[in-house]
Amino acid sequence: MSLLAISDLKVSIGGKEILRGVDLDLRAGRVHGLAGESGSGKTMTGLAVLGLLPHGARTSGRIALGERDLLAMPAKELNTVRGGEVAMVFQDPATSLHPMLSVGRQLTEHMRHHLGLDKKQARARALELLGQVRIPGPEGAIDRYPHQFSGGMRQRIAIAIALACSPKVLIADEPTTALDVTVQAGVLRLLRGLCDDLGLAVLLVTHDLGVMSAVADEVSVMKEGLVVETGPRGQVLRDPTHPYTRALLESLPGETS
Amino acid sequence: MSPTSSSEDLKGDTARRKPGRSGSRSPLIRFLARRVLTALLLAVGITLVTFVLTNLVPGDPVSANLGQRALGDPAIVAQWRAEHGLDKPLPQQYLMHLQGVVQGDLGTSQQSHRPVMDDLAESVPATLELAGAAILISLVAGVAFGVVAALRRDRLTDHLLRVLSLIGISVPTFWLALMAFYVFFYRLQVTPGSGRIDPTMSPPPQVTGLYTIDSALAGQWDVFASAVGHLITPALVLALYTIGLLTRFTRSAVLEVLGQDYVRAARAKGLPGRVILFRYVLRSALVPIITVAGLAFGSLLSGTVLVEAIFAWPGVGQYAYKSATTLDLPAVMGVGLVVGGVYLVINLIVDVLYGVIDPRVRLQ
Amino acid sequence: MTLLTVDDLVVEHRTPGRPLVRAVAGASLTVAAGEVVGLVGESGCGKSTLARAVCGLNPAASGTITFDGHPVTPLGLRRRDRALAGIQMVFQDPYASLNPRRRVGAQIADGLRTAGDTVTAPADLLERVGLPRDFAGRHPHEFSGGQRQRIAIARALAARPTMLIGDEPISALDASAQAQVARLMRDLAVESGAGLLFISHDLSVVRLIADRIAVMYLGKIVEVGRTAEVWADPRHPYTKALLGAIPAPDGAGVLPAELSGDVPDPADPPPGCRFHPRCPVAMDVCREREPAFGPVACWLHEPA
Amino acid sequence: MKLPQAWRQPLAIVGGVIALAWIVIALAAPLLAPHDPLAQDLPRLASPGPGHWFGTDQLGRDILSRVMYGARLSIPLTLLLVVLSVLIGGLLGACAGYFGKWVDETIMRFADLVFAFPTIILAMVVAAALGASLTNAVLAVLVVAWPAYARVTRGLVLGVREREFVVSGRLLGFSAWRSLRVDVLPNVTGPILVLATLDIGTALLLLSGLSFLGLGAKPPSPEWGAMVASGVEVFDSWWVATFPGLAILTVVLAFNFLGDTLRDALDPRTARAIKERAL
Amino acid sequence: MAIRSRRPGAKAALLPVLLTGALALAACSSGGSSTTSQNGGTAAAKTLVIDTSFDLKTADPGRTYEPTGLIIGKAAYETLLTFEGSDVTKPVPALAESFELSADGKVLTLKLRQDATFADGSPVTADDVVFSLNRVRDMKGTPSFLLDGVEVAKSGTETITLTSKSANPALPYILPNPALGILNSKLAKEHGATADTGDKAEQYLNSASAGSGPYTIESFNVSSQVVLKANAKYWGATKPVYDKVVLRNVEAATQKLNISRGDSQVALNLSGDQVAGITGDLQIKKTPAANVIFLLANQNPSVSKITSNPKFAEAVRKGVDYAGLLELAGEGSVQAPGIIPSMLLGSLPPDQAAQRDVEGAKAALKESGVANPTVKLEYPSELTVNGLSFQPLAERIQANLKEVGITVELAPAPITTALDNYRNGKEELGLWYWGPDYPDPSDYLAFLPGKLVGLRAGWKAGADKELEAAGAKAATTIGDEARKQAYIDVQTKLNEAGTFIPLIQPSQNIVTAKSVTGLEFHPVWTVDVADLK
Repeated sequence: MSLLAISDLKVSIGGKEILRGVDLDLRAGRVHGLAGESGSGKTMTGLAVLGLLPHGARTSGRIALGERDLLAMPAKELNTVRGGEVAMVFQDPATSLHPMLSVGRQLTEHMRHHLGLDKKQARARALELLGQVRIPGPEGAIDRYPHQFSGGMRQRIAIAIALACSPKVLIADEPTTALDVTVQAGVLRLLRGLCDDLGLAVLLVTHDLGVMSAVADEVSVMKEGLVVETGPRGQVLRDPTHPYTRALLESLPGETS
Repeated sequence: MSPTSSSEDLKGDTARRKPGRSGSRSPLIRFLARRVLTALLLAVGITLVTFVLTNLVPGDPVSANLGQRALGDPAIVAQWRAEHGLDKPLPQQYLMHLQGVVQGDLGTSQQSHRPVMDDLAESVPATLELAGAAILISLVAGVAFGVVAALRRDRLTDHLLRVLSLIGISVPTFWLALMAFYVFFYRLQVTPGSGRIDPTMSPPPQVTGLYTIDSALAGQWDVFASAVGHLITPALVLALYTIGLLTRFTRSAVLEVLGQDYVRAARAKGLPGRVILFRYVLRSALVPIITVAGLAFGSLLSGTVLVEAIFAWPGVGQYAYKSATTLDLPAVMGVGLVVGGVYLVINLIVDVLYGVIDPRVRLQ
Repeated sequence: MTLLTVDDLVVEHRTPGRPLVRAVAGASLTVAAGEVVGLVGESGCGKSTLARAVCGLNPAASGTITFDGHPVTPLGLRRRDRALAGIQMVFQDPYASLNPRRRVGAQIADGLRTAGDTVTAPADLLERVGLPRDFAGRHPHEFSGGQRQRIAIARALAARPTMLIGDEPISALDASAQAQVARLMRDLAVESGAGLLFISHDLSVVRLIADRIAVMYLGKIVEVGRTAEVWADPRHPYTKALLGAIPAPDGAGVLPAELSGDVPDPADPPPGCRFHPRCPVAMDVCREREPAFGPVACWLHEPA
Repeated sequence: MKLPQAWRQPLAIVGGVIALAWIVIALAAPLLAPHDPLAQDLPRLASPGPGHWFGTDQLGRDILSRVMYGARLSIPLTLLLVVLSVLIGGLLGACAGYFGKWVDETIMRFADLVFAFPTIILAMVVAAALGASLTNAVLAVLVVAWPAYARVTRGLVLGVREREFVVSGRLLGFSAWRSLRVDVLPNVTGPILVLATLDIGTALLLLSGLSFLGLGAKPPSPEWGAMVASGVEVFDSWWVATFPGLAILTVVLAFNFLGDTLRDALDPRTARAIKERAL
Repeated sequence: MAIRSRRPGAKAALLPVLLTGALALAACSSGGSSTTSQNGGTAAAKTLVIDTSFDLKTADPGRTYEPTGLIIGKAAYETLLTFEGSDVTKPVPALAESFELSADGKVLTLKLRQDATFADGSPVTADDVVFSLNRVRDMKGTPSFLLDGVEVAKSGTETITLTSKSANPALPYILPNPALGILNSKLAKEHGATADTGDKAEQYLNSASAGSGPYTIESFNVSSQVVLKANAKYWGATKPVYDKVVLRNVEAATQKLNISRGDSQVALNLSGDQVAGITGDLQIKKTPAANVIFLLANQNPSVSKITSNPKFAEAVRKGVDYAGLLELAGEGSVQAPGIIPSMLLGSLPPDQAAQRDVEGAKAALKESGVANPTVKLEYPSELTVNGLSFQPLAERIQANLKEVGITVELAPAPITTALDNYRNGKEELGLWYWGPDYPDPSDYLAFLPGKLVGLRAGWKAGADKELEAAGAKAATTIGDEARKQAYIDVQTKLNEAGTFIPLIQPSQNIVTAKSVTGLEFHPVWTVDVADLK
C-alpha cells in the first residue's frame, strides 16, 4: 500500500533547479533507500516532504500522503502532519537536538501538542520510547541533556523523538553518516526493526551503498535532481541498469573493483 | 571604541567563555576563587592606573580646591596639602590609599570634603537607576526588534529596523541628549526637567537608592510618577545606542539559530512557530545577547558621563567628570573601583546567566 | 628498512579545569620506507593524535618517536628541525588545508623550497597529482574538495618527504573521489620510495591501499598485521567487530553485526583490557590485566 | 571578498555616497566653504538664512563653513586613529594569540584592565593628563581603543593558528614569524578591516565626545564636538548645536553603513545570503 | 559598597541625638518615616527652586569661599555686620547692634544684640562670636585671610573688639562676608570644632547648620542640590517666606529652559545671549557684576620676552575690541576702565576706559620691535563668570589681535591646570577674572608688583616703584574721598604699566518667575534668599 507518493517533484532555489521531477513511492513496512552523491538532491527530496526547504525555495509537483497533497496544504494543517504523521531523523544528532533542552522535554512537547497528552502521560510514553530505542536506564536518561550522551545514543534519542507520535512515514536523512561503523550497525538494526514492527514507511536517504544494501528494500538512485534508477535492492545493487549506478558501484573500494 | 562595537569580538568572547568553566572537583569554589582573584588584581590595577594617570595630569589639586586668594597664602596651601596627605611622597600616598581601600575607606574627596564612600553612595544609585532603566529598555526593545527583523528577514520591516538600528548606533549621545531635552522639554513641553524628581518633592526614604523603587516601596505614588517621568527621557537617550546594538545582535543571533539543525528538527516535529521561537530559538540566541547586554552595560556607563551632564542627573558620571577635572584623586580612584566592581559584577551575572540558560555550562 | 618507529608513545591532552585525557596510551608502531601502513579505529581512539605526535605537533608525555634515526621533537616557535622535514602530512579537511589567500602554485613552491628543489615547477607537481598545470595560478576557492586534497598532496610531495602521513585525508570527500585520492597517495608515496602512514576510519579504503593495518582502540594499538591477513582473519575481537560492522554493498540485505556499548571516556578508561566491557568473549583476566603485548593485544592471543 | 555584490546594496550605496561627499568636502573645504570659518564678521547668532545657510554662532562665524572645515579635522584624525588602533591592537593581539603563554597573559590582562573602565572616563583622564588638544584626544582614544582589536585579533589568530594550512606551513619549515606573516595575518585581516570600518564611527563618536567635554580640539578650530558644546550654551539658537551634530551623525552613519555591508559580505553565513539573493 | 543613608537628614537622626528643640524634631521627622505628603502636607508649603551652576565645596562658613557656598551661608548664618540691599558702600549692623572704628583705623568695636537666637533656640553670645571668628582665622581655611592679623576679644557679654596691627579701614566691609557667619559654638564644639587646623566640624556643618539665619540646611550635596528649610524659630523681624528653598546644580543653558517652563523660579547664571531669548512672564534683572575680567601680560622676561615688553602690552590694550567683547557678554555688562569694579569706591570713571585703536596698536607693536609675535593665551576652559564662558572671549581676543598682527595661540586648560600655571606666574598671556573678596578697593592692591596677583604676572616687588608707592599710600589712607582719589591714582598707573588689561564686568543676569519679588543682586553673596518673597 502506498503511503506517500511523490510525483514530478520540482524544487528550485534562487532560480536554480535542484529537483527536476522526482517520483518516489513509499510503502508501509518497507525501507526505501535514496542514494546519490552530494548535490544530487536526495536530501532536498526528504526536506520537501515536510516543507522544510530553505528560505526562498519554489516547489511544484505533488507529494501525496493518502489523499492529501502536502505541497498544497496550508501551513497550519501541514504542522499537524509534521511530527504527527510524517517524522524525520536528521544526519547529525549532535546538532539536531537542542543542546539546552532536556531529552524529556524534546521528547514530550510535540506529543503533548499533537496527541494532547498531559505531562504525566507524555512522560510515561517518553520512557517507553526510550526503552524502545534501547537507551539504557530511561528513568535517568529522560532528565539529562543531549551533551551527556554519546553520538549513537543521541541518534537513538532522535529516532525516539521521531517515533513519539506514531507516524506512518519516517524520513531518515543520512541517519548514520556521522556515526562510527560499529555504532552505525546498531542504529541500522534499530531502524530496520522499527520499520518491520511498526509498519513504518521509511525513506532512507544515504550516500553509503553499503548501508543501502543492508537495510533498504527498494533503492532509488538520484543524479542531478532526477531519479535515474529505482528497483528492488538486489537488482539495483547487483545488476544496475543505469550507467551512473554502475559508476557509483565501481568507484567503491570493494572486491568488485 | 567601545568593546561592544564588534560582533566578532563578542562572539569570540562567548566562545571563549564556554569551555573551561569550572573543573571536576568543586567547580563552584574554583570558579569563585578565580573570580575573586581576578577582582583583586583588577582592583589593584585600577587603583594603580588611576593613581598614575591622575598624578600625570599637569596641575595641582590645590588650585581646584582653594580660592584664588587662599592660593597666595603658603600657609593655607601647606595646611590643605597636609590635610589631604599630598605632602607625602607618591608611593606612600598610593600605599596609604590602598591601605584605606582594604579597610573599606576610600578616603575623603578633595572637592566635596566628604568621604568618597558617602559621595558614591549617593551618586552610584542614581547612575544605576539611569543605566538600569536604559538597559531594561534596550533589552526589551532590542530583543523584540531583533527577533522581528530576523523573522521578517529581507522584508521591508527588516530593512527598516536595520537602518534604524544603524542610526541608533551612529547618533552622538551628547547631541541626542541635547536635542531631546530641547525638543521634548523646552519646545513641546512634554517631559519633566532635569534632576531625578520634581524639585519640590523630597526623595523617598532610602532603601535601594533608586527613587523609582524606593518611592514605590513607600507607596509614594506622586514621587514615583515624578521619578519615572524624570527617568524616561535620559534613559531613552542612553538606551538608543544599546537598542541599536542589541537589535543588530539579536537579529544575527536569531538568524544563526534559525539556521541550526535543531530548529529544523523542531519544525519537523510540527511544533507551532511560537513554541519554536520562544523555546528553541530565543533560548539559544540569548547566550550571545546576554554577552552583548553585559558589555553594553559597560558602554552605558560611558554614556552616562555625557547624558548626566545635560540632564543634571546627580550620578557617578558627573561625579567622575568633576573629579577627573579637579584632580580629586581619592574620588577618581573611588569611581574607578566602583566601575571596576560593576564590571566584575556584571561579568559574574553574565556567567551565572550562561549557567542558567545552558546546561552544558552548568553540568560540566 | 624501518623509517619511523613509534615506541610506547603516550600523548596527553590537558585542558584547564578538566581531567587529563590520555589520547594515546602507550602505542607502538613502525613504518618502513616504501611501506604503506593503514591506521584504523573509531573516532576518538587517538589515531589522529598519534599522527600529529609523529609530526611533532603534539608533545609526547612518554615514549619515543624516531624518524630516520632522529628523535622527533615537538614543534615549538622555532623553525622545524631540518632533519624532520622528511615527514609531511596531508590533513582531513580539504577546505582548511590550503591558505585561501595564496595562489596554489605559491603554496606548492613552499614545499619545493623546503626540499631545496630549484628545478621542479609547482605545475609539474600538479601534473603528478593529476591536475592541469595552469591550476598553479589559481586560488583554492576555485577548486572542489577532491582537487584541493590533490593540491595538498602535491604540496606535501614537493618537500620530497620520506614519510608521508595522511590524517583522514579522504573522509570529507565524496565516495567516488575517496578511492581515487587514496590510491593516488599510495602510488605517489610508493613511487618515491617514501613510507605512508594512512589514517582512516574507513576500513574498506585502507584495505585497498595498505600493506599493513594497525587497529587502534582507545589510545592503544590492539592489532597489527598484513592487510590481507587481518582482513581475512581478524584476531582481536575488536578488529572482528569492526570488520563485521561494515555493510557490504552487495545487495544481499544483510544487517551488519552490532557491537554493543559505547566507546568509554578516554579520561577514565576501564581497567584491564580497554575493550573488555564491550567484548563478546571477555574473560576474567581481561577485566584485571591489560594485554600489553603485540601484535594482537588480546589475552586470547598472548604470544607464547 | 564579494565586494562587487556588496556594493549593490542600497545601504552601501547610501553610505558610500555620504562618505564620499564628506571626503570631498574635507578635501575641498577651502573651495566650497562660503566664508572663512574663523572670521567673526557675520551677525551673531543669526538663524539659518541666505548667506549663512546653517546660521552663525556666538562669535558671528558661519556655521556651514565651520562644519565643512570640521571635516578636515575630524575625518583624517579619525581614520588615523583607527589605523593606529588596528596596527597596535592587531599586532599585540596577534602576538598574544600566536605566541600564547605569558605573552598572551600579559597582553590580555592589560586589555582587560582597560576594558574594566568605561571608555570615556578613561579617555577623559588620559586626555586630562596629556592636556587638551585634538592630538592628545586621539592618543587618549587610542589608549582605550587598541584592546578591542587586540581581543578580536587574538581570537581570530587563535582560530587560524590551528587551521591545517598553517600547520602545513610549519611542517614545511616556516619559522613562527613567517607563518604569522604569510599564513595567519592575511587570513585575519578581512574581519579586522570590517571591524575597523565599523569602528570609524565609534572612534569619531568618542573623539567628538571628548571635544564636547572640552578635552579635545582647541578653539577656535571648528571641531564638531566642540561646536555642539558651544551650542549647549545657546539652546535657543538651535542651529549652533544641531548642524555639527548632524555632521557627526552622517559621517558615523555612512561608515556604519559601509562597515555593515562589508561585514555581510565577509561573514560566510550572511555572504551566502547575499549570494542567494544575487543568484 | 555599603549604600549608606542617602539623606543627610537621616544621617543626623542616626547620630546620637544631641540636637535640641526644633532642629532635632525637624531632623527626626525628615529622617524617619518622612514622606513627601508629610512635607508637602502642610497646606501652603511654599517651595522655591533656584537653579545655579554650583561652585560649592562646603557649607561650613569657616571654609566657605565659593559663590554658591556664600548664598547658602548667607541664608543659614548671620554676620556681625551686613549690607543693606545691594548697596555695598555702607556696612550696617546685623548681629551687632552698632559698630565703631577707631580713629587710627586699628580697633573696631562692636556691640552685640541680645535678642538673637540660633535655630535651636539658644541665644547668640559674645563667646559664639569670638569662637566663630577665631575659628575662621586659625583653621587656615580658604577665607582665613579675611581676618589675617585681626585679634578678636570680648569685653563683657555685649562688646566685641577686633584689633588689627595696622590701620584696617576695610574691616567693616569684610565682616559682612558670610564666611564670617556666627555659629553656635556649643553645638559646633560638640561636633568637632576646635578652631585650629585640626577642626573636624565640617562634616557636621555640611549636614546641618548651626547658625542664626532665617533658613537652615535640610540637605546638602556639593554636586547636585542643596535644600534649605525655613528656620521656624527665626528671631528676626522678617520671617522666612518659603518653607523650602531648593538650590539645584544646573548648567546655565538648562537653567534657562527650566525657568522658561516654570520648573524653577530663579535662574542665577544666564549669560547675555541666554537672557536675550527669554520670553514670557519672567522678570530679568541685569546688573553689572563685581567681577572684572582682565588680561594679564607676563612681565617676567624669562617667561616671555614678548609680553614683558611694555610696548607690546600697549599694542594688546589698543588692539582689543572692547565693544565686541561687550557684545558677547550681552546687555548689562560694562567695560571695566580699571581693575576695581564700578560699584566700589575708587573705581575709575567710564570715560577713562581704553578704546580700540588698531592703528595705534600696530604702531605700538612696531615700536616694540617684536615682529610677527606669537603668544600663548592661557585660560580656564570650563570656567564661566556670571554665565559668560571664557571660551568665546578668548576666541574674540584672538581674532582682534590678529588684526593688529599678533598671533595668539589659545591654550585652554581645565581649571586645575590653568590655575596652577597662573598661580605660579607661568602664563604668557592670561585671561582671568577677579571678584572682590570684600567690597573694598583695598582688595585690589593685590594687583600691584610683588603682591598676590602681581606676582602671577611675573611682577616682582620693586618692578614699578612709583606704582608701589601709590599703593602703599592708598592702603593707609582714611576717609572716603581721600581713599577714592588714592585708588584712582593707583589704577591709572596700573593701566599705564599695562601688565593688567581690564576688559569687562559681565552682567549678572538673574531671571525670576513673576511670582518672585524682592530680588536684589549682591556683589558678595549674589542673592540673599531671605529677600525673596
